[in-house]
Amino acid sequence: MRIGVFICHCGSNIAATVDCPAVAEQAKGLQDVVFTTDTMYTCSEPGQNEIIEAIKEHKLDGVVVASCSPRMHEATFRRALERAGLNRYMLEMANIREHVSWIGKNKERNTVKAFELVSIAVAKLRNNNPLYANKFDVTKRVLVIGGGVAGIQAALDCADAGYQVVMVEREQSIGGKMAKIDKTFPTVDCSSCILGPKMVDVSQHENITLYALSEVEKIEGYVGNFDVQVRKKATYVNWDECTGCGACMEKCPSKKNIDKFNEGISKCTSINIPFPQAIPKKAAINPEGCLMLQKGKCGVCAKVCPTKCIDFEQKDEIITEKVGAVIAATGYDMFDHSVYKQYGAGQYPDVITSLQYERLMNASGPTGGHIIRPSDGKEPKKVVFVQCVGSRDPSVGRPYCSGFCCMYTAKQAILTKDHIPDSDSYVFYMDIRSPGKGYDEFTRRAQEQYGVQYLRGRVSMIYPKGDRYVVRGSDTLAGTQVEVEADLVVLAVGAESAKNAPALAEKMRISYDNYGFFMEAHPKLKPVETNTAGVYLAGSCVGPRDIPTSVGQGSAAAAKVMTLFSKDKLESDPQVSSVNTSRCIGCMKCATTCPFGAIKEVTDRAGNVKAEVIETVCQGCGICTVTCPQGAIQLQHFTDNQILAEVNALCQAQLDF
Amino acid sequence: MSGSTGLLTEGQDLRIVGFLCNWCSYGGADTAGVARFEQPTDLRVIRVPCSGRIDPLFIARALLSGADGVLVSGCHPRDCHYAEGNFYARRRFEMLKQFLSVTGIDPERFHYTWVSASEGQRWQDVVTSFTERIRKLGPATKMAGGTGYDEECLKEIAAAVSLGDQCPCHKEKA
Amino acid sequence: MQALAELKEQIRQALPDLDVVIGWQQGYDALHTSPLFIRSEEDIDKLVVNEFCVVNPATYLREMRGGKKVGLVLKGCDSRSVIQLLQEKLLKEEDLTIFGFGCNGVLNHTKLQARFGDIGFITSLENDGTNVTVEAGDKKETVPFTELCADKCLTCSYPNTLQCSHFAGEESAKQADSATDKALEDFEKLTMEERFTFWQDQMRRCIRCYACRNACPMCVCKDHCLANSREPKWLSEDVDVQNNFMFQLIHVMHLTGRCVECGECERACPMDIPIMLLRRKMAGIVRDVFAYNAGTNAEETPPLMCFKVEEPTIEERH
Amino acid sequence: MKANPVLPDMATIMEVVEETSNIKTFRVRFDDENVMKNFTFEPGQVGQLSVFGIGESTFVINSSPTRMDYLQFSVMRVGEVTSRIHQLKAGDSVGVRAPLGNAFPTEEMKGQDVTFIGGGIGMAPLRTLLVYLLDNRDDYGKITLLYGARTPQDLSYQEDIAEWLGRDDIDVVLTVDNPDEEWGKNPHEKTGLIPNVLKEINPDNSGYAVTCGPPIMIKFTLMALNELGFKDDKIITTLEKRMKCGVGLCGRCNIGDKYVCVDGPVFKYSELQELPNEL
Amino acid sequence: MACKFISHEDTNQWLEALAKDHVVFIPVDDGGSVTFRPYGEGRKPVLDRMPVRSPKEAVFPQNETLLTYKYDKDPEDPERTSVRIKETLPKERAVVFGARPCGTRGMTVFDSVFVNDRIRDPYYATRRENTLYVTLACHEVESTCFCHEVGSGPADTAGSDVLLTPVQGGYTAEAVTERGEKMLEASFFADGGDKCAEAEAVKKATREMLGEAHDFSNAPEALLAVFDDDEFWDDQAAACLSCGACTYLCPTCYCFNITDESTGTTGKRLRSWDTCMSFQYTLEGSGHNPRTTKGKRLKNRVNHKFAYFPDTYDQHLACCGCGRCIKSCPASIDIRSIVKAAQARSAQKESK
Repeated sequence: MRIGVFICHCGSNIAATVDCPAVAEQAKGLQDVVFTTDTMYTCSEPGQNEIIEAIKEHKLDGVVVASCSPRMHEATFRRALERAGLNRYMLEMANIREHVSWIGKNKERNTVKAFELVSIAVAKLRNNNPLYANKFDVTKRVLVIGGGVAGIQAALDCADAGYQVVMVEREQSIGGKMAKIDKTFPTVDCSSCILGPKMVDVSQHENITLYALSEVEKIEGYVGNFDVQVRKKATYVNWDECTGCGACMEKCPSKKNIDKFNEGISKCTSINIPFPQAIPKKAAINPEGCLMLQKGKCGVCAKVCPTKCIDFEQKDEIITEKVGAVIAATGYDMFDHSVYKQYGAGQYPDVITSLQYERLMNASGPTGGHIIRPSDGKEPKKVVFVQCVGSRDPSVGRPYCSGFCCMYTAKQAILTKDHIPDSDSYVFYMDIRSPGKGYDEFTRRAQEQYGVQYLRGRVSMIYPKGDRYVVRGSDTLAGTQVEVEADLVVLAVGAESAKNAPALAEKMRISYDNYGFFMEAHPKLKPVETNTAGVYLAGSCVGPRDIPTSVGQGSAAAAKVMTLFSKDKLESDPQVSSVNTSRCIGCMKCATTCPFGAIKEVTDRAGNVKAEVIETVCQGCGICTVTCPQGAIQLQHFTDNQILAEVNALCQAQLDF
Repeated sequence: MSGSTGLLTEGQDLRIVGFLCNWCSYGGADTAGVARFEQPTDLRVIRVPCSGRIDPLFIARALLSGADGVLVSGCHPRDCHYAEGNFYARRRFEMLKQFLSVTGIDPERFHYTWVSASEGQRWQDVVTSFTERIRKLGPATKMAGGTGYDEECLKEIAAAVSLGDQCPCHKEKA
Repeated sequence: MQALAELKEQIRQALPDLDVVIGWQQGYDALHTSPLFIRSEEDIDKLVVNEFCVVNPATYLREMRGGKKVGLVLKGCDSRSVIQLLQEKLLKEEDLTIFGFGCNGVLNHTKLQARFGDIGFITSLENDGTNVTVEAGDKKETVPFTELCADKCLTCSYPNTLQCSHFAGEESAKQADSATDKALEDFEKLTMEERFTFWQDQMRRCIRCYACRNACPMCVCKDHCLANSREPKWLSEDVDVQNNFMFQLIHVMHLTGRCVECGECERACPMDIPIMLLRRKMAGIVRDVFAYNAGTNAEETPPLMCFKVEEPTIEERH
Repeated sequence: MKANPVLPDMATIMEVVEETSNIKTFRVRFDDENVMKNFTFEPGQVGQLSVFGIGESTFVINSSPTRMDYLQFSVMRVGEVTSRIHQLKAGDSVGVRAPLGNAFPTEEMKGQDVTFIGGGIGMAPLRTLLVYLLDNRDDYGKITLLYGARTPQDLSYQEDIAEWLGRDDIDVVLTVDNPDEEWGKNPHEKTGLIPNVLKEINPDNSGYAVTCGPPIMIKFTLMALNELGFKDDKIITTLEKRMKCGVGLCGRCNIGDKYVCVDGPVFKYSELQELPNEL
Repeated sequence: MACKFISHEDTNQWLEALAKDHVVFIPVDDGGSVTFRPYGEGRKPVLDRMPVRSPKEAVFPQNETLLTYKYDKDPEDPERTSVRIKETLPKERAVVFGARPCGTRGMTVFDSVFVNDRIRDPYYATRRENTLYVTLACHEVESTCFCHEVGSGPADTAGSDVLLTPVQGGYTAEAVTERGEKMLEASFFADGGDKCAEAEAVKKATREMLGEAHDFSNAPEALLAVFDDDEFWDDQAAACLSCGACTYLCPTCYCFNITDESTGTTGKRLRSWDTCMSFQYTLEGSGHNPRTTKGKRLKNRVNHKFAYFPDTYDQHLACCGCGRCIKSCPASIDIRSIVKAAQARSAQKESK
């Protein structure tokens, strides 16, 4: 091997405390080194050219640059090598700036250290091999999981950019939580008026295929080439024929089903379209309530259906889709407030959740927008809102702040006054968290213009008194115990991760936190990316988000997908693990410890089990290399022999000659 | 000691080997450098992608072949660039750490910790205190190489053997 | 012996469905047994079960991967290695038939040798379970069993074969003589320097024959051991203290959470190097930190093959 | 035998020829001109090439003793030593221990037809004998070469082949398993497995057949030669084993009580049949 | 042969004197097992047991540096690198004291292989020429002893320079070679007198303890007859663990490996004991291995000792009957019974 060593002065950054010419001179004695020099700025244009010329003139097949951190300029020098016709992986760097010249003033010691770092680099380089990237095609279709506002935004952006989108929605209609909300804060826009058109766009966009009442069963493959299996649940209605006329709903005799869309505050028929603006607007039968499916007799809907699209024999269907990227926008679920026994949550009919209250206020809700008490249908005159139910409460395992409850509570209190002008509203809060454009002004408006009484303190218990409820809490500002009698109590329930989020995360091979929220690749710098290439995140599946953030993330994730799809071929990083099949005994321990599912079991021609690395999935961490007792699986560019060469260069005594 | 350098005079730097993951700790060491946090010069860093790549046997190899100390650092638990590397690493390192005492190698000569890319200050503290610790322990006793016989004894006898360098078959080839 | 007759009968019944049954047979003298590979009826009568059945038959399982139906006559301690191999999915349970019995401990040849000059000089040996009477040359001595048995028998908690398909004779009621490992405890009374010197002296004696490795039932890498490889090259061919010790550390680290402490490595060592000190130390650490005892539960995951996000038993290292 | 049979002589690489994607030919000269001048060997003998720090490996000397400008070794990259040898460039120092082993029975073959059947890297030992025969052309009868490889790009010694094709005193037939578009345009370019092409050529069976190549090819070529009626003691092949010392001491290259490094590598088929079955 | 006598006390004096200008290898208690270590302060010879390691290592050490090399850079032009190599022939003069006749007899196998008409291995030859073997005849036997079955015996002198026989108060000493005779000129030796008869009685008694000898003379033919009998060999090798204990401790096993071990720009070419019982021994670069199974490997070991060597060197068996391979085998495999089984098997085949 013929190695060239370049010692960079970095102006005086290195040269001030390292004797660069001496290091270059010493390096001449290292094995396989045929050329050494020291330059003022190796990373500069002339510095790089010097490398390129030296490679050509001295027929170098490897280069060591001793300069700043490889985290700074490794890419720069690799490109320089490539320009000279060398493989980029034939470069090693010795960090003599951040790790030497900048942290010590003793020039003699620094010089010794710099030289030793160069010797390690040379020792490793002598064990380097050229590595080549594999190229593979990209399937330019994207899977969007979840049809809430974040998913809708991502899907529309991708579709508008010309890419095929497959959207999978667990519920019967897309729209998510936003479709249930009456008004949005702080503008008090009609929620469904702004979301509705986007939902329609989804249904009508020629690039979007929508699977509602469906779930992702399995995801295999890797970035650019995922194979997705979608389970389309049986609806017992042929949706190709269903016009959404609603005749079946009118005649269905089974009317006692819990209306999930209305958060259980009303009942619905077994065959149902959840709400008038539903997308797709198709009826589906809830098999648990259907007399025909349960008892085998009824079939009224089939008789009245003008298009004869009822099909009691329908079964779940598995559909396979090929996509190149995945956006997870699975949103959140409401915290189960019934844990708070002291609030009578789930027991007292007039202690309801904030989302139930939204449905009560909504003009298209079960009450037509009239706020009434679920117990007796009377209009409440005194409404108490309790904040932080399932938020910031370690005792129920929810130490985090859900972020948006302060704002929607203020909104609901304001709307209450609008709906019932002679009503009084009280809010028990811990802190008012209202960062955001116009948010704080909005909460102040609630207090100052709408006279909402804000009491700072936790509610300790709620108990019925006559047909009203006593809300007992503390007012920490006044330092007293307070009791407020209320006609209706609204619990501002926090957000938690969607049910089955961990299971989905496993399918996507991404990580999730202790609460089941998906982990972003970096919380600050890669907020919509994951550690699995080609899988992106949007909206509240990462943690509670309000609408504008969710929409923004939807677009951000779409932008990431478009960046990915802007290339026709992807290159896999060749710094991945590789199995020496003649050493592998097929114990598959490597596959057990691989965090990315990048190792699969194969059988060779002789029938022996061997491990095989899926290069495009492997991220190059090297956990497998340490796991493998035979040293059969080696992380390229960081093989045992390469690292041992470095250790030996440092520690091994040289033989006397 | 290491013959790789003729510049090193006795009684100066100790031989401390560092294994640092690329994403956090190597970055942390860079950060310390950028901030000009002064550190002892004894440490020599080997960069690896992840603490999960650091085989405890690398550490053993270094200690057996003459390192006075080995310092290992990765991303803080939960912050691994590869999600799980440092979780595996932590178990592996802990086993080695507790095991070393039975071999007669002072476990104090091996330290593992977690430093993020932003913790330049912390890196300085880690390097400084570890180097001080090794300085206190002094240079490690070296493992003997040799033929399986008592080296000292052989040497003495060999000196007494009359054949010496005059042996006709002992010739050097250029 | 009742158990032996029963064992033979059980094997006779099962043999038609098995490719081989591994047990022990009389060796070249009264003090040695050798592994027996029963393939036909007539082999069955060669089976012996006594205090010299030291070899762990499970060691041969690594050669039997790939669908062979194997029967094994196993002591309690041996059976732990099978469980560990099952746990690591290196074997299939349906391929194995285990013949168990109650073990009352085995004798240690090194200890016999240390006491009576050379093993080859012993002319007769009687063991009544508590005392052993040995005749060697003109010497005749009676020694408590515990002074001559294998170290592992002193702390043995599994005298009866675990997870066996057949059990012969009565269960052994043998109790561990001590919960702690005295040899290791004594060793750890030495200073760090003394320990270092001790291993230097011991490793100087090693001839790198790899009997320790090859006798280890958990060393499934077989012909692909790191020690014999140049790609990667962890060891030099120099048979010196450094490389010999490095090999021991490789073995110990590769056995972390896997070693069932059967003691075969040390027993196989022709130089009688007490390498079980290293393995027992590591097994103890694994027990302390992970509350894990290798080879006792096939459903568990070895501790280095998994992790916890929070490790309550690992002190955070700053 | 030299005073120290395991001590190599220092030599320098004069030239490196890239034969195929994984075969390189190295031309070396001893540093000591006296050693170079006095060096003799016979076709078929082997040498140990060493790269200090990596180790030694055995290769046939595939230059001919009739041309002593340099010694030539062809090296296929398969393991650690051969990979490192492949990294060597002109001017690099190596060690050479040669000649070792036995040689082709060139005396015995005089006056006879000789058919060469080579596959892949197995062409190397044939080349030395072939060049030797051509340099003593009058002593031998008809010479036929059948040389095969997987693809046209895997055929080594292109320069030699071009020269041989130009001569009218040697018949050259080349064959590949996987032809490319260019292949087959010339009559000497065949497609198919060596044994099949051999039967097609149907050489006169009274002479010698010398064959070398991968084990599976040898096996079927020997069968084909039998079928064609060649005599067992006129079929010659070379064997390869893992060797270390090359001088019959270290013990690993034995087949029964024969050591390939001393009693071989050249064996007649009749001798092979006498050996115990341990290939 | 002259028979002399040396008392126990004088023996120590003699060793002391020898150690002045020789490395004197004596059997010592080394952590519980008896190995050969250089005589020195506080080291007493242990002579009542057979050493675990064989006396071959005094002449054929486990690691021998064949040469050292150094890559030199031209200080003016780093592109110019040259290699220097240095032959490292051994220099020490040595005495091996207290080996048993079987172990010393092993050296005759080495002598045949390493120094003959065809070749002279200078490393071996130099050490052998510079090493004297003072061997101790046995007066006790073990269950693994079978020297009498391989053409040797408890007082065999093959390979030795001096043979000692234990008698009351000391040893009788007989010179076997001229060099041995010179040794016995030392003042510590007295005339043997009636001790010589005592010694002869000891030898005779020991030989009698061994009993009748099995006849291995047709072993080469018998082993060849079962060469292709894979079932036989797989069966014999079933218990084998493929470790190297038998071969490394064997006084006649001489197979070795050659590897380069480098440190930076210097390094050495090392000859180390190798074992034919290991898979790697015959593994070729291509991945092909002519001896993949342990049955095939065991066959090679047994054949080498009982067939190839006697055939090639027209000599006695390459087994000295010391029993180390049996005693040190973790699976208690007995080479005697393997050869006997082969003899029986081939006889059975013949009769069919």
